[in-house]
Formats: sequence, structure tokens, C-alpha cells
Amino acid sequence: MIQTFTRKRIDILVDAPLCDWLVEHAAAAGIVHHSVLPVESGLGRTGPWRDEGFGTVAKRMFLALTNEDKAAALLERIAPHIERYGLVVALQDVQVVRGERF
Amino acid sequence: MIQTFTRKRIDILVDAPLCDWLVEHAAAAGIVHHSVLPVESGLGRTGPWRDEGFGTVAKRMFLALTNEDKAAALLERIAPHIERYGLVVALQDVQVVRGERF
Amino acid sequence: MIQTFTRKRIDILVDAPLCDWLVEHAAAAGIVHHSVLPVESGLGRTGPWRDEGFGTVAKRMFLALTNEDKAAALLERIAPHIERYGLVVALQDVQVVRGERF
Amino acid sequence: MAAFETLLSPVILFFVLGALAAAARSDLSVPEPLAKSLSLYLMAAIGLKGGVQVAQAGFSPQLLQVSAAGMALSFALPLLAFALLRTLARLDRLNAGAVAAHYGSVSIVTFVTASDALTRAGMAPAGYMVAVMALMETPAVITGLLLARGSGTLSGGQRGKLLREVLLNGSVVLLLGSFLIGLAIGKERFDPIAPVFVTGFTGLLCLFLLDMGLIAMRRLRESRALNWPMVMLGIAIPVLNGAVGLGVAALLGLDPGTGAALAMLAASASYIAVPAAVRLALPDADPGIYLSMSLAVSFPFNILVGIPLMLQLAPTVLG
Amino acid sequence: MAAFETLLSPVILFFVLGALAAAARSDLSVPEPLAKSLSLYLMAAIGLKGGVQVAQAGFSPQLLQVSAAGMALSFALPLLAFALLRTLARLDRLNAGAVAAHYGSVSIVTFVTASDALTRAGMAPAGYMVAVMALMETPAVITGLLLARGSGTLSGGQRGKLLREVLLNGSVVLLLGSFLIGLAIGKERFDPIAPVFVTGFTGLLCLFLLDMGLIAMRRLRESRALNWPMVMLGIAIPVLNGAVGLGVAALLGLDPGTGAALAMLAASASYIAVPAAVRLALPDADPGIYLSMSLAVSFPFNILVGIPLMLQLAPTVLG
Amino acid sequence: MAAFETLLSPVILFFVLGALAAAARSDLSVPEPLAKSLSLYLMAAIGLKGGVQVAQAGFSPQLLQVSAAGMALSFALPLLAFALLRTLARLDRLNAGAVAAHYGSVSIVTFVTASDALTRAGMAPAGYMVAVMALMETPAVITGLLLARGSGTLSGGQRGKLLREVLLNGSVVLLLGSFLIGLAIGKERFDPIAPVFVTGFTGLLCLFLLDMGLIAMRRLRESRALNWPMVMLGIAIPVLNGAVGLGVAALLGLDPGTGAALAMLAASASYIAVPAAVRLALPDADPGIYLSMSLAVSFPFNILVGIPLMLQLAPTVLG
Ligand SMILES: Nc1ncnc2c1ncn2[C@@H]1O[C@H](COP(=O)(O)O)[C@@H](O)[C@H]1O
Ligand SMILES: Nc1ncnc2c1ncn2[C@@H]1O[C@H](COP(=O)(O)O)[C@@H](O)[C@H]1O
Ligand SMILES: Nc1ncnc2c1ncn2[C@@H]1O[C@H](COP(=O)(O)O)[C@@H](O)[C@H]1O
Ligand code: NA
Ligand code: NA
Ligand code: NA
Repeated sequence: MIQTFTRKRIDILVDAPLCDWLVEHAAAAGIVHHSVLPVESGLGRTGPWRDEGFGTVAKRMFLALTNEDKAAALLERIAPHIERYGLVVALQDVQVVRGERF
Repeated sequence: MIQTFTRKRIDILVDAPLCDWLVEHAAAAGIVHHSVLPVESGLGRTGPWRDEGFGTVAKRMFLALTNEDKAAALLERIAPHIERYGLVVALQDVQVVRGERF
Repeated sequence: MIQTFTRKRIDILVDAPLCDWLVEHAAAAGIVHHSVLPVESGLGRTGPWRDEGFGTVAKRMFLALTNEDKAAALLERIAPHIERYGLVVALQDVQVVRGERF
Repeated sequence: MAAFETLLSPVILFFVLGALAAAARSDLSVPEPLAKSLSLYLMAAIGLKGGVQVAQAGFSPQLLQVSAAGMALSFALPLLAFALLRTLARLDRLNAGAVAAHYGSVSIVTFVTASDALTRAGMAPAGYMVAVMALMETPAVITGLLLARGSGTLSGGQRGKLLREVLLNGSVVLLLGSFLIGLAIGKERFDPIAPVFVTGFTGLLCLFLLDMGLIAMRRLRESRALNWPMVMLGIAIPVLNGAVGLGVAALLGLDPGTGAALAMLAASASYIAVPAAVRLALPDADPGIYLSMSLAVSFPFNILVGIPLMLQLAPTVLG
Repeated sequence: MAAFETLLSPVILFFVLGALAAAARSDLSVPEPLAKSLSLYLMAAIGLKGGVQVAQAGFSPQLLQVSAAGMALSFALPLLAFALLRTLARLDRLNAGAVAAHYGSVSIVTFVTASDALTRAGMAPAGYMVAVMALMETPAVITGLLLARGSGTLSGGQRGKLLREVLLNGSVVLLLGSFLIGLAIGKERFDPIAPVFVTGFTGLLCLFLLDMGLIAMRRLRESRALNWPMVMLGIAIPVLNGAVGLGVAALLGLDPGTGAALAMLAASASYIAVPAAVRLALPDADPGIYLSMSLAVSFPFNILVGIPLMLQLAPTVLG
Repeated sequence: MAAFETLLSPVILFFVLGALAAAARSDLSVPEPLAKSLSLYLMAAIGLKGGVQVAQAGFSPQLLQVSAAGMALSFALPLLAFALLRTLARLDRLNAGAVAAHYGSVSIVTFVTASDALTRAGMAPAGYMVAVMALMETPAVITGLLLARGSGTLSGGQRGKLLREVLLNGSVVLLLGSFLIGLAIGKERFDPIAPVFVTGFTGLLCLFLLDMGLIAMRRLRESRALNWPMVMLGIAIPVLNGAVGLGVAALLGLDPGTGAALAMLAASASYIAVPAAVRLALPDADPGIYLSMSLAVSFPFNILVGIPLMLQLAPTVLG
């Protein structure tokens, strides 16, 4: 079987207007590559929301595959803001091909 | 490094008209917070589908981070319906920050 | 608790025009069922992109739950193309219900 | 010939173009938000036009008669469909009830296309038919459900939810709401918005039917649920329902245009509002069956054969 | 009566329809890309029309006066709102500043609806008011931020980013850009595009306000952040700001239409551009508060009460 | 002066507005579904108009001649581009072939903008040019592929898939389909849909070009693949191809409007249909190169310089 490497998958749910802010922090933590997925609706402590164009702050799912150190660095950087910015952060082990890329 | 907690990530692919039904079951299992992502197309035993506005039952991805007990409770609740409602359920371990939230 | 089975979750970020190509390879590896999620934007070695309708090659997230053998078979098949086609591949363990389906 | 005339209208030709493109596996496609936007637009437009027409023509007792007849048809027609589906297509109770709900309800696009064709043929239906259509959308769901599950199987909570889904369904609200707005504003205040809702109507309908052609044909090609008896019934039920509708129109003494519109409502099958309601209320029924029958068989049949036929029949039967 | 007239316009009735549908929990909804597309369209249309009007009427020194007054209002009005929010609603500094920014800025849809009503009442505002609106969009954000955080707390990089966000905000660019295009092309070259940007305007505005009714009412229903003092201030601040705006208009000797437009700009609160800027600049402030107040309280109040009132007052005060 | 006239048209000014907004890093953006919807609309509209014009003017033998010439150009022009890209930009075989395919094919928006400008200058191109454009879209892909990979390297399955992609490409199907519909319905049946497809055309084109300005400039700013030789060739190839096109038009004795349209088709480079086909057929080629050259360099050049130039040249060369 083809060789795989264990890396980290980091999913962060973030308000769309704060997405650039997160991307900058990720880059500062060494995570330059990422993808952003749309999110349609949700329910949290601040109530329900739905991406209707206006009247809500829409959300995005930031997704990056990276190595353990960089993931930890990103977490460290955003930790003070998680609560107040309403971030939802999930970290997982993941197998990738071409481990040197991440 | 910042402290993380092991929790469950539960992804459920569900028909859009049944999404509210799922949300209610999740809430009944103690999972009040969730996000819903759009899905564009897919292929299953019932053939291919594509979200074209009409003529198919569109699908959504329900996503919740929660603890093991609540995840088990939700699975227990929806188990009898998985087959007939065409649900696709995936459960994973995940590291979260601020474990008390989940 | 309801019985679950360990399977593989495979996420592949792929250029939209190559999505059919990937689906065919997946089918050839025995993975006939899958879902495709939209992706909005991203940043990689080839620079930033954004799904604006024109002027970029949009991307999709191919997602399949399957067993270890089929996942390995798919990886084997696409391995020679990962670099040049700009694929991003992530493999994870996942718990599913009704293991015989995957 | 009026029938051939209809087929040469740009609206129909765009439907055919979409169907051919899908049949040839072209990658032509209409963005989903455009399709949804066009359908909102069409509903607002026909609601407004109907309301303005009633505001001009004044209320007629016929409005109430036809509304009652329409709702009765919507309640009753699923029974006929159910019987045929059970016996001829050998569908189980559940799926037969689910399909029957679709045939009792109506297809807004079929109505709009029929109205367009009738108007061009000099038989414009009465303005209030829009309200009748809105009233016919949902009673069939109730009958279909009772047929599928037997009465009394719904919990109170489910019943409430279903009733809300049925009464406050987006298309019912938009159709009736726009109708009432048209009624309230009348012709003069309608004029400033008429360029969008009247002048642009047929052109935008072309784009919508292009999409419907694509979607209907893709559904037909990809459907794994259809078999020949279902395809046959997908043609037979609209013919029967249309005949019943025409009979009711004759009994009510409707003019050819209004009667033909009522008959086409009876003949048409829902493929937008009802599938969503049925997926929720009867999640165990197979969407592959009801969607394919109504969208991939009956809808094209009504557009390409039903409407031209009705244009021929109505003046004779109701003239 | 002009006020009642306004409420019977289709534009307002579609807003009411949307609000009622959402209140009844109908599943009616407008696809998000349609809502965004309509808002782009409205901005391009009013920008162009304003520019063409100024090209026809010629520059007047008033344009500069009113622009300066508009910007001064945008800078100053948050101070009033801030004081009221701190004292009466007992909001903390941060949230009071965030909310105040919204009330100093403007709502494009309120302006458009007011212009439409004023024009129909024979009091069309001057074309340059579009440019004034664009200029009023963002100064309030600066004041609101300074109120929320005190001066000197922004790093250089943040300040640059905020300034870019504020000056190059999409709606400012599109409004001013379309205004300049209208100015450059003049009436004659505008004619070929007038069917889209003028003839279609009111009809498309109906669809947009249908959506705004849905969104505003859903926000109101789902809001967990609102309390009574906030709701009261969501009405009081527009009234006060509108009065200040009317006073300034009187001081400048504006005609009733132009003055009413300036006053409605003062009365209106942003719920599109400013929330995005504030979420970025003050991420610790609660979006639930500022979105609910401006969108779910002040916006409907302005549409349903503010504009009809202004139609009555303006001719008296400025006549 | 006709050239300056062109630049002052609202269509071009909206393109410039978009480009400036993107250059200044404004967050202005057009929702992706609107962009796709507008492009469908433009294709249906020009197809219909072309077909109706041919239905009125009758078939001319010229139609066949120009179609043959157009397809020959599409097949042949990639050879010229390939040679230049290999020698001057030192691109490898693969990428040179990929880029060459784009320059042999056509840009629908460039054609539409050129037709609009030609029509306003009193030199409306023949209606059949829409069909010619559709025929020119895809032959270049075949040449480009053969250049990139050498013949015989395609498996049978790949060849079939490519041919389908090329012949049944959505834009080809919609353009030719609408053309045939226009031909079939003729002027009279076109009238009811003309408000959408003719009256609204230029206004909607403005919105589309606003988006194209944004996208082209963002691509230019963010491109990491472009270097100076590529930028130069992005200007030189359109100039050369346009000259070849003009020569062919002169040989065929075309009128200035039709000839200028053919030349602009030759000069234009695809950035919608061909990139998708090439990504599939030549996945190893770098999309950064071909997208940036055609969209960020040649497209703006053709819009801002090529079309005004052609308006000057065509009457002289073909007059
Ligand atoms: N446990 C969770 N799982 C998935 N999504 C969540 C979870 N908690 C919050 N979210 C998402 O984050 C958004 C904001 O959460 P909150 O800040 O708690 O209002 C919610 O609306 C959801 O979309
Ligand atoms: N193994 C799988 N992995 C990912 N998605 C799946 C899988 N199986 C089914 N799906 C999704 O679920 C939908 C319905 O599946 P089915 O009920 O089998 O037709 C499919 O169209 C896919 O979108
Ligand atoms: N490490 C990563 N994590 C998440 N997405 C990635 C990663 N690397 C690349 N991508 C995505 O893949 C796209 C193409 O990557 P590349 O081929 O490196 O330009 C990027 O624009 C991202 O959307
Ligand atoms: Na029916
Ligand atoms: Na204000
Ligand atoms: Na070309």
C-alpha cells in the first residue's frame, strides 16, 4: 500500500468577516495552505442563524491539513479569542499522502 | 500546549426536508448546538442526485461536536430510521478546546 | 449502545472538471457511493482561488465512507496523479452504523 | 392549428432544448439559485396578475364555486390515482399514497404554461384561477397521507406540523399573498411594477422551462425506480384527471379558458411543494418513485401533449 | 392621504407579506444569491440614476454643502445614540459603540424606498443624494469605534485595514462608481440601459422587500439579545436622528424631497455594510444586539412609520 | 470619434469600475450564481436574436462560407499561438498547447461587447455570426490537444469523452439551440419575449461586465504564473489573430460589421468553456498560465483596445 503520514486536520468554524483574520493567524503559525467551505445554518448559544445574505453574520468552515507543531501553534495563537469570537475548533489525526507538503 | 479534550464529531448526511426532524432528535439527545453544511451532489444505492432546485430531494450535512454520551444517545434514537430515511452517519474522535462546552 | 464498525473516511479536494474522473477511479476501486460538497475558496502553492463562476478552476470536496481495502485501492490508483492534478487527500478512521453497507 | 402553434412557442421550444441537451448528456445546467429565483418570480407574477384582474372584474360568485370545486378535486383525485397505482402498478399502500398526493395537487409551471398558451389563443382564464390553484396545492397531501397510513396514525405533534407545512407552504403563501396584494393595489398601482411582472414574464418563463427540460430529462435518464406500468400511469392519470376536471368545468358552466385551466390543474402533478411535504410526512416512501413519475413523465406529457390537446378540446366541450 | 397611499404601495405590501409569512413560520424564503444580486442591482440603479440626473441638472454648490452636512451627521449622530444606549439600555461601552455606528450610518433600502415614495408623491429628491448617501455610509463606523474602544487603541495595521474596509466597502464603491458612470454617460447613453435600471426598478424592489420582510421578522422572532429598552431605543433613535436630519435640511434650505431624503438617511440604520465592518473591528461586541436593533426594529419602523410620517412632515417643515 | 465613443459606453465603464475596484482591493463582488445566470442569459439572448435575424433575412450562401472560414480559423489559429509561445515565452509543449487552444477558440463576452459597439456605430454584424461563434468554440481544443500531446496519445474512451465535452459543451448547445429556436419562431413569435432578451440586454451586460472587470483584475493581481513574455504575447496574439481574421473577412468580401465580428472572434480568447475542457483533457497543464493569459491580459486588452481599434479599422479595410 502507498505510504501515508499522520498529520493533523484542523476544522474551525468562523464568522465570515473574521475569516481573513483567521487566515492571517494560520499563516503566522506556518499554515499557509487552507480551504474554506460554505456553511448554511447552525444553532449555538447565541441562537440560530442562517446564511440569508443579510441580517446575520454568515459563517465559514476553515479547513487545513498540517503537522502537529503548526496546529498547536495556531491553537495557541487563537486560544484567547475562541470564546469571544465564537470560534468552534476541532482537531483530528489524519493520514495524508506526500507528508512533506504539510 | 493549550489543553484539549477528546470529544465526538458526528457527521450525518440527511435529506433537507428531514433536517428539522434530525435537529429535534439531536436536541432530545442533548445535542442542542450544531451546524449544517450544503452538499452538492452524490451517488448512493438510490442512484445519483444533484441539488438543482427541483426534481431531487436535496441533502445536507449535519455536523455536531459533542461528548460520547450524547453522541451515543443520538445514535440510539435515530438507529431505527437510518436505513429507511437514507441517513449516512459517521462518528469520529476529535480534540476540542473548552471541553465543557460540548 | 448501538453497534458501530470502524471504516475509513476519505476526503479528496479536487478540481471540479476532474471530479468525474475521480468518481470513475473511485468506482473502479469499488467505492461506488460518495457525496460531493462545495468549497468556496482556498490557498495553495498555486496561489489563492475563489469560486467566482469564471476565471478560476473551482474545487469540490469528494467524500466517501468506505472500508480499508477500497480506500487503499483508491489511493493506489490516484497516487501517480496527486501531485500534478493538485489533489489534497485525507484519510481517517470513522465509526459507522450498518457496517455492511461500506 | 392551435396545437401545433403551441409547440412552436419559444416557451415550449426551450423546454425541448433543455430535454434534448440532457438526453445528449450535455453539461448545460442552470444554477440552482436561478431556478429557485425564477420560480419565486413566476409565483409572485401570476399571483399579482390574478389579483389585479379580479380587482378589475369584481368578485363573482363563480370564484367561490370554482374554489370549492378545486379543493374538492384536490381532495378526491388522489383516490382515483391510488386505486390505479395499487392495482396496475402494484405499488404498496405507502408509495401509492405518496404518489397519489402528487397527482391530486398541482404543478404551478404547467398552469403557467397553459395560461400563457390559452391567453395567446384568445381564451385567457379568469384571474381568480391563481387563487384556485393555491387552494388546490395542499388538500391532496392530506388525502395521500391518509391513504398511505390509514387515519389516526399521526400523533398530535406530527399532525400540527403537517398542517403547518401544508397551509404555510412557501408557494401557497406567496401565491395567495401576491394575489391579495394585486387585489389591494388594483390596476393603477400595479402599472409601475408591470414591466417586471408582466412584460418580462414570457421571456423569463423560457429560461425556467429550459431548466425544467434539463431536470425532467436528467431525472428520466437517471431514474432507477421507474418501470413500465408506472410510466403508463404517469400518462394515464393526467389524462383521466384532466377529463374529470373538464367534466367539472362543464358542470359549472365555465368559459373555455377558465375551464381548460381548471382541467389542466387537475391533470397536472406537483413536483416542487408536495415532494418536500411527503418526504417529511412519509419518510419511508421512495422519493425515486413519486419524483420520477410526476416530474419525468407527467410534467413533459402535460407540457407537450396535454396543453395542446386541451387547447383543442376546451372550445368544443365548453364552447 | 399620502401616508396611507405609501402603505398601499406594492413595495410596502411585499415587505408586509414577507413579515407575515415569517411571523407565521412559513418556509417561504428567498435564495441568498438572489438577495445579494438584487442589492447589487439596486445600488447600481440608484447610482446611475443619480449621476444621470446630476449630469442633466448640472452641479450645484448645494451638492457640496449637503455632502458635507451628510458626512458631519454620520460622524456626529453616533454620539447621541451612544449616550442613550449607555444610559437607557445600560449597554457597556463596547456594545453601545457598536450599535451607535449602525445608527450613524445609513440603510440603502430605506433610502430607496423613501425615494420611491417621495417621487410618487411629487417630491423627487435631488439626484446627488445618492452620492451623499454613499458618503454617509462609513464615517459613523469611525466614531462608533472610537466610542467603543477609546482612541489610540488601534495598531497601525488595524487602522489601515479598517480604513480600507470603510472606504473601499463594496457598496460605497458601487454606489459612487455607478454615480460617476451616470455622470459620465449622461441621459442619451443611459437610455439603452434604462429599461433594466429604471423600468424594472420598482418591480425588483418588491422582490427585495419581500425578502427583507422575511429576514427582519425572522431576526425579531429568533433574537435572544433584545430587551425592551433596546426595542424602545430602536424606535426612539430613528425618530431623534430623523428630527436632527430634518433640522439640518431646514438650515440648508433644502427642498422638501431632498430634505426628506437627508432626514431619512439620518433616521435609517445600516444592517448590511456596517455589521460586517463592526464584526471585524469589534469582534468582542455582540452581533445579536446590533443586528437585531437595526434590522428587526428600526428598519421596519422606518419603512412602515418613518417614511409615511416624513411624507407628511417634509412639505410642512421644508415647504 | 468612434473609439472614444466605445470607451464611454456604460458597458465598458462598468468593466472599468470592476477592474478599479479589484485593483483597489475593494470587497465588492458579484455572487457566483448571478455571474453564471447572466452568462446563460447572454447566450440565450444572442442566440435568439441571431436566429430571428436569419429568419428575417433568409439564408445566404455566405452563412456557409463564413461558418467554414470560422471553423478553419479555430482549427488553424492555435498553430500560430503555439509557435510564439514555444519560442518567445519558452513554454513547454504541454502548456503551450493548452494556451494555444484558448486563443483559437472565442470569448463570448468579447463578441457580445463588440456586437453591441458595432451595432451602435451603425455596423450591425449579420445574425448568423452567433452560429459561427458557436462553431468556432471548440475546434481549437482539438488542435491545442494534438499540439500538447502529439496525436495518437488519446485512448478511445478519452477521445469519446473529449469529443462529447467539445460538441455538447453547455455554451455550444445553448448558443446553437437558441439560434435554432430563433430561426423557428421568427420575428412575430419572438416579440413577446423580446422585452427580456432584447430590451434588457445592454443593461444586464453592464452587470456582467462589472463582474468580469472584478474577476479579470483579481486574476491579474493574484496570478503567480505570469511573466513578461506571457503578458506581451497576451497582447500580441490577439493582435495577430485579429489581423488574420480581418484578412479572411476581406477575402470573403464581408461587410464591415460582419467582418469586424469575425475578426474579433479570431482575436478573442476563451476563458470559460475551454479552461474547463483543457483542465480535463490536459490535467498536467498549469491552469494558472492559460487562465491568466486569456482572462487577465487578452480579455481586457480586447475590450479596451481591440474593439475600439476594430471599429476604426473595419470600415477602412472592408468598407
Ligand atoms: N457543538 C457544536 N457543533 C457544531 N457546531 C456548533 C457547535 N457549537 C456551535 N456551533 C456552531 O457555531 C455557531 C455559533 O455558536 P455560538 O457561538 O455558541 O452561538 C452555531 O450557530 C453553530 O453553527
Ligand atoms: N458511503 C458513502 N459515502 C459518502 N456518501 C454516501 C455514501 N453512501 C451514500 N452516500 C450519500 O447518501 C446519498 C443517499 O444514499 P442512498 O440512500 O444509498 O441512495 C447518496 O446519494 C450519497 O450522497
Ligand atoms: N494543507 C491544506 N489544507 C487544506 N487545503 C489545502 C491544503 N493544501 C492545499 N489545499 C487546497 O488545495 C488547493 C490547491 O492547492 P495547490 O495545488 O497547492 O495550489 C488550495 O487552493 C487549497 O484550497
Ligand atoms: Na392534479
Ligand atoms: Na443614520
Ligand atoms: Na480566437
